[in-house]
Amino acid sequence: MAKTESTLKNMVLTLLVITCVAGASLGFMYELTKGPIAAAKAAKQQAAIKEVVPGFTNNPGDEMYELTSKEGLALKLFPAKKDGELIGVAIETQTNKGFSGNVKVMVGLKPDGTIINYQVLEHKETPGLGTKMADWFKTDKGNQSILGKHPKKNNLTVSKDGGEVDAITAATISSRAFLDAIRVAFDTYTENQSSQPAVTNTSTEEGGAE
Amino acid sequence: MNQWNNFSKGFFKENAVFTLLLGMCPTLGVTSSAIDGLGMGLATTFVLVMSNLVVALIKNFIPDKVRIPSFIVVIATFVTIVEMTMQAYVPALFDSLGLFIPLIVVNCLVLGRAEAFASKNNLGSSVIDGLGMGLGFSMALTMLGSIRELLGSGKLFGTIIYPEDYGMLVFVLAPGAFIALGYLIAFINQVKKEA
Amino acid sequence: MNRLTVSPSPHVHSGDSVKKNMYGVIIALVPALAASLYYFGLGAAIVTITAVVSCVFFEWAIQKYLLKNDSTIMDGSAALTGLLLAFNMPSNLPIWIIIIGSLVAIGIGKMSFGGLGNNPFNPALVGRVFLLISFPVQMTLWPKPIVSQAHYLDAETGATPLSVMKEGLANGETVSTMMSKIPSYTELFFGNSGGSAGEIAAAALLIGLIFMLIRKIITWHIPVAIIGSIAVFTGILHLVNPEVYAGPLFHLLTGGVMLGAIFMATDYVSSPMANKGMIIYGIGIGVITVVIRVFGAYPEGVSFAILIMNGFVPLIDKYVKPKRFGEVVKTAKA
Amino acid sequence: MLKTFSLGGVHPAENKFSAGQKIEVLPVPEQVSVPIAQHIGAPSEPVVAKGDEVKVGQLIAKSTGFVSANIHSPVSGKVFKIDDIIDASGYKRKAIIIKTEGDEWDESIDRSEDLITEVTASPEEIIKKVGEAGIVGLGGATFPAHVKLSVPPGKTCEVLILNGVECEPYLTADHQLMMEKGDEIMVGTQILMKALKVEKAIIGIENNKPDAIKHMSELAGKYPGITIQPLKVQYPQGGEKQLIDACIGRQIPSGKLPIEVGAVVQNVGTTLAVYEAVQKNKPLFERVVTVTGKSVSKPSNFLARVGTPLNQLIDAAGGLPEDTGKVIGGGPMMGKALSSTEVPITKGSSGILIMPDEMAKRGKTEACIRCSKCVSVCPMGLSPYLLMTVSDKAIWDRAEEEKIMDCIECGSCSFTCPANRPLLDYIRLGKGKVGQIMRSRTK
Amino acid sequence: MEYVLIVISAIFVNNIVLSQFLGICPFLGVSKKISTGIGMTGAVTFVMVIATIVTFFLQKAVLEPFGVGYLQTISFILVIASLVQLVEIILKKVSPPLYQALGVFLPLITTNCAILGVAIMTIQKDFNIVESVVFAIANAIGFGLALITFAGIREQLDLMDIPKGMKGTPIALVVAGLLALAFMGFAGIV
Amino acid sequence: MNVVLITIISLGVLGSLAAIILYFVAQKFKVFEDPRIDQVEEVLPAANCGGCGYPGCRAFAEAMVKSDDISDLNCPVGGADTMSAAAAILGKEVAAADPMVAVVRCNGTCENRPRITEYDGATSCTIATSLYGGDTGCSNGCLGLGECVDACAFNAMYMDEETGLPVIIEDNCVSCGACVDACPKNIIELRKKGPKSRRIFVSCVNTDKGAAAKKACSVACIACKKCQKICPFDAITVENNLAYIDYNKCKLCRKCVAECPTNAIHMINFPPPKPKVEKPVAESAE
Repeated sequence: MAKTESTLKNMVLTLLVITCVAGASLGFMYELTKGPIAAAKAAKQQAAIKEVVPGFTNNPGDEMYELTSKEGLALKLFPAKKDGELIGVAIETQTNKGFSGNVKVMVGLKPDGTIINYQVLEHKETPGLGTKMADWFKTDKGNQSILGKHPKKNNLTVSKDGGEVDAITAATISSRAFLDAIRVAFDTYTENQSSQPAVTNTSTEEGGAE
Repeated sequence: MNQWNNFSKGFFKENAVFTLLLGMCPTLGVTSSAIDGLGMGLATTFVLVMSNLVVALIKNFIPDKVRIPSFIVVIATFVTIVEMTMQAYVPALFDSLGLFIPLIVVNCLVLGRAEAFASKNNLGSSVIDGLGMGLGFSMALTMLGSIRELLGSGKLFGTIIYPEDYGMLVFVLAPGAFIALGYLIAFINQVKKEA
Repeated sequence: MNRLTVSPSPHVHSGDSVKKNMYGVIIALVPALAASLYYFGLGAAIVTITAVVSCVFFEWAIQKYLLKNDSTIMDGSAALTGLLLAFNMPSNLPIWIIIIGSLVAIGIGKMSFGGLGNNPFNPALVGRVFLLISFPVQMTLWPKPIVSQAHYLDAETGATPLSVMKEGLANGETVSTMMSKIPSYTELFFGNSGGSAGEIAAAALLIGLIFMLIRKIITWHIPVAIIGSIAVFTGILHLVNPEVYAGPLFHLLTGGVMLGAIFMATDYVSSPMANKGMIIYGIGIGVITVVIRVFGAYPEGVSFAILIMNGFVPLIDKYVKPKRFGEVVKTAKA
Repeated sequence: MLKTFSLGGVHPAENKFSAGQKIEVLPVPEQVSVPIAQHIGAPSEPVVAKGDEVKVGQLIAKSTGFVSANIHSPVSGKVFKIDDIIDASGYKRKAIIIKTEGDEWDESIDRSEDLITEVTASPEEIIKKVGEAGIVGLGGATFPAHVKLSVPPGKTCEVLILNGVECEPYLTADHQLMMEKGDEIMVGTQILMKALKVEKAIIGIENNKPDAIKHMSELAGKYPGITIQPLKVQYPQGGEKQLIDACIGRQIPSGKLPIEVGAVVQNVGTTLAVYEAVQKNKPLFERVVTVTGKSVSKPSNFLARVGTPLNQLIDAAGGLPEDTGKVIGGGPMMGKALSSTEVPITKGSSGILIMPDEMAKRGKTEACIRCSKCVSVCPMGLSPYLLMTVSDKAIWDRAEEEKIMDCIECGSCSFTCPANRPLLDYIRLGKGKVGQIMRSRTK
Repeated sequence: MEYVLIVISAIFVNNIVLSQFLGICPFLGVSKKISTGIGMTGAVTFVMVIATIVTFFLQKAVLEPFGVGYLQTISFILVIASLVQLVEIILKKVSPPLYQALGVFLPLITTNCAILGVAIMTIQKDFNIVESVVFAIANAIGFGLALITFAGIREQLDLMDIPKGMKGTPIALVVAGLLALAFMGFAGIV
Repeated sequence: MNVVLITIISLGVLGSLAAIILYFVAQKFKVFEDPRIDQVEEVLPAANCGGCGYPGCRAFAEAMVKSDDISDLNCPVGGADTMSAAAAILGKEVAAADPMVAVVRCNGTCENRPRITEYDGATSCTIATSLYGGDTGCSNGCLGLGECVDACAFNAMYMDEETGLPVIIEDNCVSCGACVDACPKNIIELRKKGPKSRRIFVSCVNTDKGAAAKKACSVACIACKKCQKICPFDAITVENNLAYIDYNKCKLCRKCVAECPTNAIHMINFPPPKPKVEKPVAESAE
């Protein structure tokens, strides 16, 4: 079969047809996957919240509100409630003091600020070193764990800096960054506690809960 | 027999990674674990088969001057489809492959097969060729991923083989990717020569 | 009468040999070895012996079973690699890590390229950096000198002056307050501080340098360029802000600067050929070392700096030629 | 600090066994074979035929071009034949073979020992005489001397440099010549200065010959314009380029001749020959040859006729030792290994070095360890390791780029190489090829 | 200062080849000689900068306003492919010697994932136009640095006797690995 | 379906735009390159050996396309098949060139030619040649350092350890001439392969006079001219103390082989020796 000549008409027409077909199929695919993608994203977020503040019955994603930290970082807060009562808040916090860039952590705080649990969402730390933060500060060994501690009552800095948390071996910078992210979350949360309820339509119970 | 040849050459004789040295970016970039390698391989296989199919179908209507753009549009379409599908149904894999999913579109393997094979052969052969090349590619990526995962973190497909503390981290990182692939190719060459 | 031998000129030879040079470097390393044995005792002995033996073994095994060519282990280069590798490791490193390091140094760093003379990177450093990245925990725990003489894996560990300084600065402390927390310059000069087995005693390394210069095993260009550029660069930074940047003497006496400048960077195979090139290479190493130390994440930068500049050696060799005869006069006459 | 050249250089063991041995006149051989190509340039054309009677000093082969040299009979007798002989390198060479009958010298030659200090000949006459006498560079290069004396138009010679360096180990011919024929060399220098129209002459002598420096310095007082320049012992100081650099600190640009920097270099032996040719009308047919070696029983300096078989010289020095492994024509650094001792000496034979077996073989070649010692000893500032590699891999354009043609083949690189690599062997190969390529380009 | 950080990060710390694994094909393919390496670097720089600018405006002016962000891949690559072909055709006519030097690499550039990768990364990192251009140039330099250094080493290795099994790609990859290893020393600078 | 529509429109516009620009630019900057060069290159063997006299197969293809008369051009590796295929593309005729093969014209084995000196330099014939005549009395003969073998890109040569001479593996030889160029002694010659690969040639290049030649090597050509006299086809000439057989005239009658007093004339691939031929010569290639 003879090949189509490279005339202007042919060229434009071919590319046009191909792109249109491509566009149509892509648009179709997009419509098709839009839902699942959003669902997948939401599920991921939900799972993270569930891990750091277990036991809520509401949908924290719906009640999400944003705060800006002193450092100018945007934080997302997800209030977790059990039967309408605030049992904690999951805070998506971050720091740029990591070994190689941003560290994003989801941390769950009790309304009084005690750390319930955390989950590392995103980081670029060195595999095998900084990456250990995912479990390190949960492990009950030496002074590693930060769970159940209160950033006000406990000095949550690495022992090298005079604090009471053991840094990840050979990854002090990552450890510092991690603890910094927790601190940011805590500070921002406590500072804004009085003003925040107005943002959402939740009741004033929260303030009383403290 | 001929079709079988078309299919099997992708595994050994004309393996994309070991022999043709095509698609090296994902080969190195996403093989820090076996599962990532496999996922990438299969995604590429899908794009390869589909684009080979379409290119074989439309090759005669394409004027020479817009051949490459046309092929690329075809490929990019399938890549985007894969991208969206993965995002929807295997978000974890999507996250770990990251940038390399859209980059399938510039995988020399895909365009190379479209150019070198599909645009010259009939539909059946093109699909089989795509399948063979794609699975060969997947095999190579999985092999490399397994090696890196095993040496680097003591795991294989996520299963712990030996404690992570004994793993050589370097293999999970960029330098290890190059080095592991280098020796793997040397090894394959050796095997090939003796075979 | 014998059959006459016919060969092209010259018909005499200096008597210099690869062996002589390699063993010369090994002899030059003896003072540093003695220092490491003194400060780290048992650990240093175990690490050194393991590294040397395994390097020699791997070279022999690879040549015999993989490359199938004549063994060159007697030329001393493998032993030298082992020794240098040992000098670049903490003396409480587990044996299995040392063996991996030796395999990497000899297998990847040297024999993959065909053996002595072909490797673009310093094999001992390849081994060292490979380990540093693979086993960062073990590779950055330094035994305290003297007190750990009789210990190996159970040695008491401490930080190197460089990491103490880096931690302190990162914490917002100033150089002057940090200086009191690290050993004095005299102690540093004689090696009484934490660090890799062979890098601590600047005095011992300098004796080695003098020996190699006298025996004409190396020329002064590379060590002087490295030490000089580090001194100048850190000196400038120190002048700019003495509270943030430590002084030149501190940088020269700590970490692997002396070991690197004298023994690692001067490795024949992976350094430039022309004197001018050597100086450029040395300055490159100096500058990169300081950049890594001051701005980077690693407290120590010499190994990386040398490896990076190793990569540039072919370019340096290609574009920086020795001064050619007759080039100067042309301009003078014209 | 003593002067020396500025780049590279080595210092091999000197081994001057024959130093201080008086020059011994070798008996006239029974038969001589005089090759017709004993110099750089076009071979000469025989002007005698088989059966002709010749006298000592009689012209037997004529120069065939500007860069070529006359050849004179070293003996008196009958031309036996003109035929191919096997030369020192095993190749066939045409030679004039003369059977000796008596020792009858050409009448025009002044055979007296008297020193004639007054130079009467004009510059043109001197150059003509030198050319007629068939004088070539006796240091070993055998470049026709009259060519060097003819300064090309547009160039001026500022200084004459005499090479009394004898930087090759073992050899002592020039040293002995300076000790015994100092005055003649001084007059010869005056002649050369006149021919070149220069006021200044420097005689460079290496510091390992303190007696020669002293002797020549004393003599130089008597002659205007001549200074003695003691030099640090360093090989290859005898190389023309290196010597000029050492003496006057000027470097000849790549591919240029010494006259470019206003200098002309002559060997002291050549200077003596010039003296004899101009003042005594004696053409070049004999020369001083050192016969030496570690196991040679009587290392000596001989005055021998060109064409004398090597065997005869070796016998005179005590015979070929039992353990001989190599016979070298010239010094150990640049000399040629000979495949046979049944060859004649020529104008260029500065010495015969006999090496015992254990020194004859080279060491085992190992891999290049890039120690850069070859680079640091190269007196031309080249990179021998690279030149060898590119020659071996036949990358000729790269070899040319790396200035392979600048190599003076001094052998310092091979001498130094700890891995015993045959650097110079390959560089020579490369020079040959690159030279060919360059010539074909200009065509 | 921000620009300096972008530049240092792209060249040394997150070198596009040695740590991002982009542009590996040309990195391995055209690194046998320094001169071709330089040619390739030139071509990549040229195309990368233009492509980044064009795709930047495409993203901001078309894709985002119309809410069709998922068309990023397909539209970017279409632009890049056409652009490369354009450059090739123009170069062939305008400067044959340059075409001789760069021409062979141009078709390769279409499939150089560094170009598309940088274009996408620019969008992901939310750079403005100036930052994008700086980023593109820095990445091209990073690519060139890695490529030319690598070519230098390979040229030298060519003169040496590499063991048979390791010759060619394997040894090249090992060298690349060791280079990457060395470049890890820059970690943490930015 | 709004999204789908936008998608289609934006992609369509983009595609058309690309096509239009490409078209006009392509029109404006048109460059013609003879497509036949690629076609010819494709049929060439891609050995890039230089045997044709051009640097690489592409250069040869260019030369073929450009020159009007291709009778002087020959690809020795591909042979007649390749040339006719290439000629067919160009619509030209090609004269079939006789297939050639390399032969080693020296039989100076260790036995035939005693060594008188020892060579101890770089393993390179060219270097040894420039140094001296060789380690035997024959300054024309093979040095045995194997430069020809190194030059052969087709694995068609090896050094015989016993004889110290190179041997040509006929089946692999493509007559590219690389070995001929490599040999500094000019010992290797390309000769007509001959019917059934049968050839006769003088396996000596020594130009010394008879006595000297004989002294250096027992199988040297001594220029006795017996072969010249006996040859019925005037194929043999003796010049410069050396006999040479013109392969275009030789009819393979083998008379000279029997006549040669030093067995310097070799024949190859003939059936087992008839009683007349007393000693089959040591030249291998069996």
